[in-house]
Amino acid sequence: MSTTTHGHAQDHGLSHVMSAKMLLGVWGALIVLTVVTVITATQPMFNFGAYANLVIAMVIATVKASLVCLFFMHLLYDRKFNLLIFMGSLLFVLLFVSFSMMDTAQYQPAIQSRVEAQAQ
Amino acid sequence: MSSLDTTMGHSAPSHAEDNYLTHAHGIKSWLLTLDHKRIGVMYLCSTVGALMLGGVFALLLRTKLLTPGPGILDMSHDTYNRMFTLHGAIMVFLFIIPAIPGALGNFVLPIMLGAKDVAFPKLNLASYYLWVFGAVFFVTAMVAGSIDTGWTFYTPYSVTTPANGVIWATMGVFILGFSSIFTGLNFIVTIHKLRAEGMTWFRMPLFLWAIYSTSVIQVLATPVLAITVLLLTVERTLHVGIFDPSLGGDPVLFQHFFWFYSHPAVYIMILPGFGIISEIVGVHSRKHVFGYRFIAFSSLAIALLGFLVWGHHLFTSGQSALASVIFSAITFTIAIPSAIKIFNWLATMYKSSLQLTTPMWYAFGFIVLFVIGGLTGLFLAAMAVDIHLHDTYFVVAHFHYVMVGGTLLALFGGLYHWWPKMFGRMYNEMWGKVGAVLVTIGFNVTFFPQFVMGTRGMPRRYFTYLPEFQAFHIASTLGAYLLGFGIVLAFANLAIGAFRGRKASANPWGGATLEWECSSPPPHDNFAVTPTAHDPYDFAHLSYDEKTDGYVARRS
Amino acid sequence: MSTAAAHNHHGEEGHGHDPHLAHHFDSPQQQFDSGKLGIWLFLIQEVLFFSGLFCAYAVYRANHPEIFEFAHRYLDVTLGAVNTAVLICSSLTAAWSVRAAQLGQRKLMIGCIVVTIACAFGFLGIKYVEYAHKFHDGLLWGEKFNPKYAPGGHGEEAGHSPTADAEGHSGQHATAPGATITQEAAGEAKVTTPRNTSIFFSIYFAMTGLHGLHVIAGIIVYVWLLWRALKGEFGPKQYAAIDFAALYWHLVDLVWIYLFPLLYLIR
Amino acid sequence: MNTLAFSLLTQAVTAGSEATYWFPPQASTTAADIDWIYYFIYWISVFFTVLIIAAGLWFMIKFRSKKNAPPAAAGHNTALEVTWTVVPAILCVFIFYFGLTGYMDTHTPPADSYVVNVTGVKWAWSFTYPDGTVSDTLHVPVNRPVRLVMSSEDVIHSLFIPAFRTKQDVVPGRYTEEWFEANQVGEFDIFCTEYCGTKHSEMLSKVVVHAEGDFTKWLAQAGNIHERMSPVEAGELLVKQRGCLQCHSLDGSPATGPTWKGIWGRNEKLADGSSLTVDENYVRTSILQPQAQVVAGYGPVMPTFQGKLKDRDITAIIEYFKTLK
Repeated sequence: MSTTTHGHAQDHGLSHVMSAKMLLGVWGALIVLTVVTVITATQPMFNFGAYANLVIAMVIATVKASLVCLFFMHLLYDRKFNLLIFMGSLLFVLLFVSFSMMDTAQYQPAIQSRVEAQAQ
Repeated sequence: MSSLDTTMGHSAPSHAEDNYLTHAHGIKSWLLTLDHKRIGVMYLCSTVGALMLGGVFALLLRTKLLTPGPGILDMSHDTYNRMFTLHGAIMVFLFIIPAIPGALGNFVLPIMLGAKDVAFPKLNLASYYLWVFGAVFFVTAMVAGSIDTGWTFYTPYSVTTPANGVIWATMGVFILGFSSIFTGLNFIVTIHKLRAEGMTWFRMPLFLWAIYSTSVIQVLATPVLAITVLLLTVERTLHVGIFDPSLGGDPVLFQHFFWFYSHPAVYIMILPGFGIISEIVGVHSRKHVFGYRFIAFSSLAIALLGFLVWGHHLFTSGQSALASVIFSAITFTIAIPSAIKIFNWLATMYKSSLQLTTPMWYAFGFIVLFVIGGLTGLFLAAMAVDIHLHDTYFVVAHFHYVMVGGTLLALFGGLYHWWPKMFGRMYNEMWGKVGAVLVTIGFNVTFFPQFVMGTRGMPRRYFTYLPEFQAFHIASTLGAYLLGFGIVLAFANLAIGAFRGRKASANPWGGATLEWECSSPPPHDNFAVTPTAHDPYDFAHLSYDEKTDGYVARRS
Repeated sequence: MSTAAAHNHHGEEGHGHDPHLAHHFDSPQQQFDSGKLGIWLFLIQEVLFFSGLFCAYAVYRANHPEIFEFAHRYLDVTLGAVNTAVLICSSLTAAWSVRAAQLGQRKLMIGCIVVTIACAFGFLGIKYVEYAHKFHDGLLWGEKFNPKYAPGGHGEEAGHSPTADAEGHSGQHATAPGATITQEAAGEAKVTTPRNTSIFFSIYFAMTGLHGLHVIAGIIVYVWLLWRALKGEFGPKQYAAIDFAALYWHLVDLVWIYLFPLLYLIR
Repeated sequence: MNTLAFSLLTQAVTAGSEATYWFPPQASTTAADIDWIYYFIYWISVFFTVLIIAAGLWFMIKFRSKKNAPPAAAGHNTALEVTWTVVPAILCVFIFYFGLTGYMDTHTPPADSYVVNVTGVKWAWSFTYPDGTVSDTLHVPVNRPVRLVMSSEDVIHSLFIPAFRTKQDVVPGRYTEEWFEANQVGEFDIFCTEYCGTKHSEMLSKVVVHAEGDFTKWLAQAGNIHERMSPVEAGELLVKQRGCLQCHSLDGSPATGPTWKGIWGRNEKLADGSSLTVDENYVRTSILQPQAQVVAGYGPVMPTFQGKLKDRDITAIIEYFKTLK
């Protein structure tokens, strides 16, 4: 059985019912975070350099994504196995992206010198 | 409910009449069926058809290779290049990947679990039709300008080749990818949610562990292939420049994309084979499989480690030395679970009550081929040696030993093992063994000379070759004829058995997994009452009954 | 994990005639949980599917940050942000349609579905405006990249084509890959376009295009759900389709949550 | 690498450098090491293959039973399972280590390597030596490290010299490298091993290993094209080798630079408004100081060939121009 906290749903429901307050709260948070990410990316006073700003943008996006996953997608209330496999899939994405980035970064000089040679 | 256990071995005669084959009649009842068994049979017919098509290409290629130059078939360079591409692509995408999960997986998996069907029967049928649809795209590619890229579609060649079938083929691969994904998804859900009473994870037959591991790869890796071929299609039509160096793209990145799928895909091809061999060795040795948990976990380990080693296909590609070293190191870790499986099978056979049946012969053939295929993998994983062997016939021989040897012999083993269950009739045992011997010997004669050629430096995908390699090519071609003959013989024996063979009992081998508890062939709904699962390899309660030539359960 | 056994007994008698229960399931709960796991596996497949594009993005951005830093300024942050908000709103209504279905609030459920579809169309409309501008201004992939103005400029001021000036004619990318192309937009200081800037637009169109296709697929799914909802097929015991469609729709939203900062908000 | 330890097993092949049953000749300094690793794995494989197949056959014969035989008792032996997990693991560590060191040897060219530039194009190889000489077979001195710096003009190729046990893909849009030190004079095969289309199997060449001193002689002779051919032929070869045709067409089609069709004696309008007739003086200036007199409508993008083309080369090119009607 799914971990149902909603007494009413326990009787005949198949899964957890999200409360209206929660839905609106998450929606509000998502909108606010969208505004925040735009401001940090465009306002001069938040310019901390390319790298820092990328991290900030990604952290905000990840917070937003987590809100969507945990509440809109019910992962917090759903069977934990679904959460597990979803997180697991992100590991594989990480593996794919990081290995590809690691390797391509290594051989960039070989591309760069060819480009320079051709430009001459 | 426990009182029902004992009678399941030979269910009531009234039920025996109604089986999945006679449940409904007419071509429509097959084409629109949601019964996993019928879908399995349709997969079997279709994938074997693909095997025959790919096999004809293989024989034509080998015939051409009897001599350097155009040869006795007067084949042109381009025809040869297109033919080896189609041979590879058809074999990989239409046969090896879908065959065992699609045919045997579909037929056996729900029954083994004690379920009435897979979790999503409609999706299952849709997967099958996606396969058909993908096959149609492949045929279209053959007619509409063909493809000459090799099954690997490396850029920028695949973007620039004038052969116009490339887009058809890549879209075919895309569609087949989703067929594969949905099959895997279906099996995972079925295994998680539809297990019968008593079917704990460690009472699951090893075939199911293998199919489960395969499905994990199908769901996680195949989407990356889908996006890769999609990007390739876009590259070819719109010239976006992600993989095309003339537009600033990176062709080595394509290889990363491709092999992120295609290396795990090697385990999509071999893991179901492992599962079948585990079943055969256990049942036909009439002895509990040695090291059940080791085998079960080694399947999962192979599936997961399989994702970490794709870069060993790129040792000479211009991949950085750092990446090569890491990938090489991880590659060796896969050798260990593979070795565990082999030793466990041998240990199961040791001091067993071994039945020298046709499936057992195939299992032994599989072990021979897989030992050679697996050990030659060590040469290719060792970086210094791979530099010399890469893209030579050594690689061709290695992957045929693993993929074709592994899939084909396992498929035959599985078919000969479950054929009485699938069609309720036995085949000719003597011809079955002859087929097994011919296939095993023919295979070795075909591919072993290629190890020598490869080490001597004969590159792969060569239309013509230096005269010093001719003797090996002739040997290889003769072996291919023998192999082809053996395959046809093995299938013919099965087909004749299905129509003319004597009636099979519910449990002709004395298997303890649930599929042997329903009648042969199984009824439409598999089980009138959901059975209870016990240890899948505990044969103590099964004794031979001469009247039915089968085994009967006496459990109390 | 094994729920099959636990539900065996009430599977046989209690729900024997439930028209929504497929013959191979023992209980509605087992059927629902199977569907749920199935849709999650499908979403995982989608994650890996998109990962290819994120990988391409990461590789090119890591190795050529100058292209991304330069070219993202061609994108309109306001439109991107509005679209983000539109998708978030549609996610809210999608989630609410599930709640309404669970509680048997039929009209509210239909309303939520309608709003979700409307938001999806709104998203595509805004995307169309963006695409139209890019096509008009030559901000395209590969060889078709031929910008009519420097980033931050306006499409209306489109003058001569700077790339054509520097390279003689288009299609010279390979043979004359001069490190930079100098361009001069009307009334602006000289701007240099990094080499292979077109890669940014290749990735931009690939990512947003594939995402757009998923939005279209979502619309199709929701129109089908609307049709079924109007026929009265959904209720507190029968809402799996609504739930699963919403999960898919949230994933489409998730992808965009990352696409927006990665494409529009680069510093 | 310690070849002594396994010298018994590999003596037959490491002693000589002739072709063996398995291998082509060992003609480079790293070949013996690589063959040694190969044989190391080979004998491990032979051992396990024989062991497993023999055991399997023996069990199949020895434990064959009748159908009504009682099922055998289950066996379990943790020590055994641990053994066949650990032993392969240890062997794998060794193989990985040898593979790694061998790879590092073949991927670390000595600093004083002789550099040859390689270009792969469908379906031919061309080799450019430091002095600008170009050949379609690779010529190298014996006992001297040679580093190949390679790139492709079209699709991916791969340069494979079996006798040297070396191979590397040749990728368009970037450089890749491989190196070797030939230790045996002779001619050896070069194959293309990355599938590249119609005539992939005919993209063959040879590497010619010259004895000490012979290489310099060959280079001087090959480099001195003016003694081997007429000025017109030499000029034609030079403009091909030096990439002039990337920017100048011969058939009048537009390109980065003016076409050479009918160039000799043509009237050109220059960027500064003046005009002149193409003669020996103008050609010479354009090659050595390209920016001095740029033809109207073209950018000042041509690189100088000062120091790259000799006087006699330019004369040959001029003779060649005279034939371009």
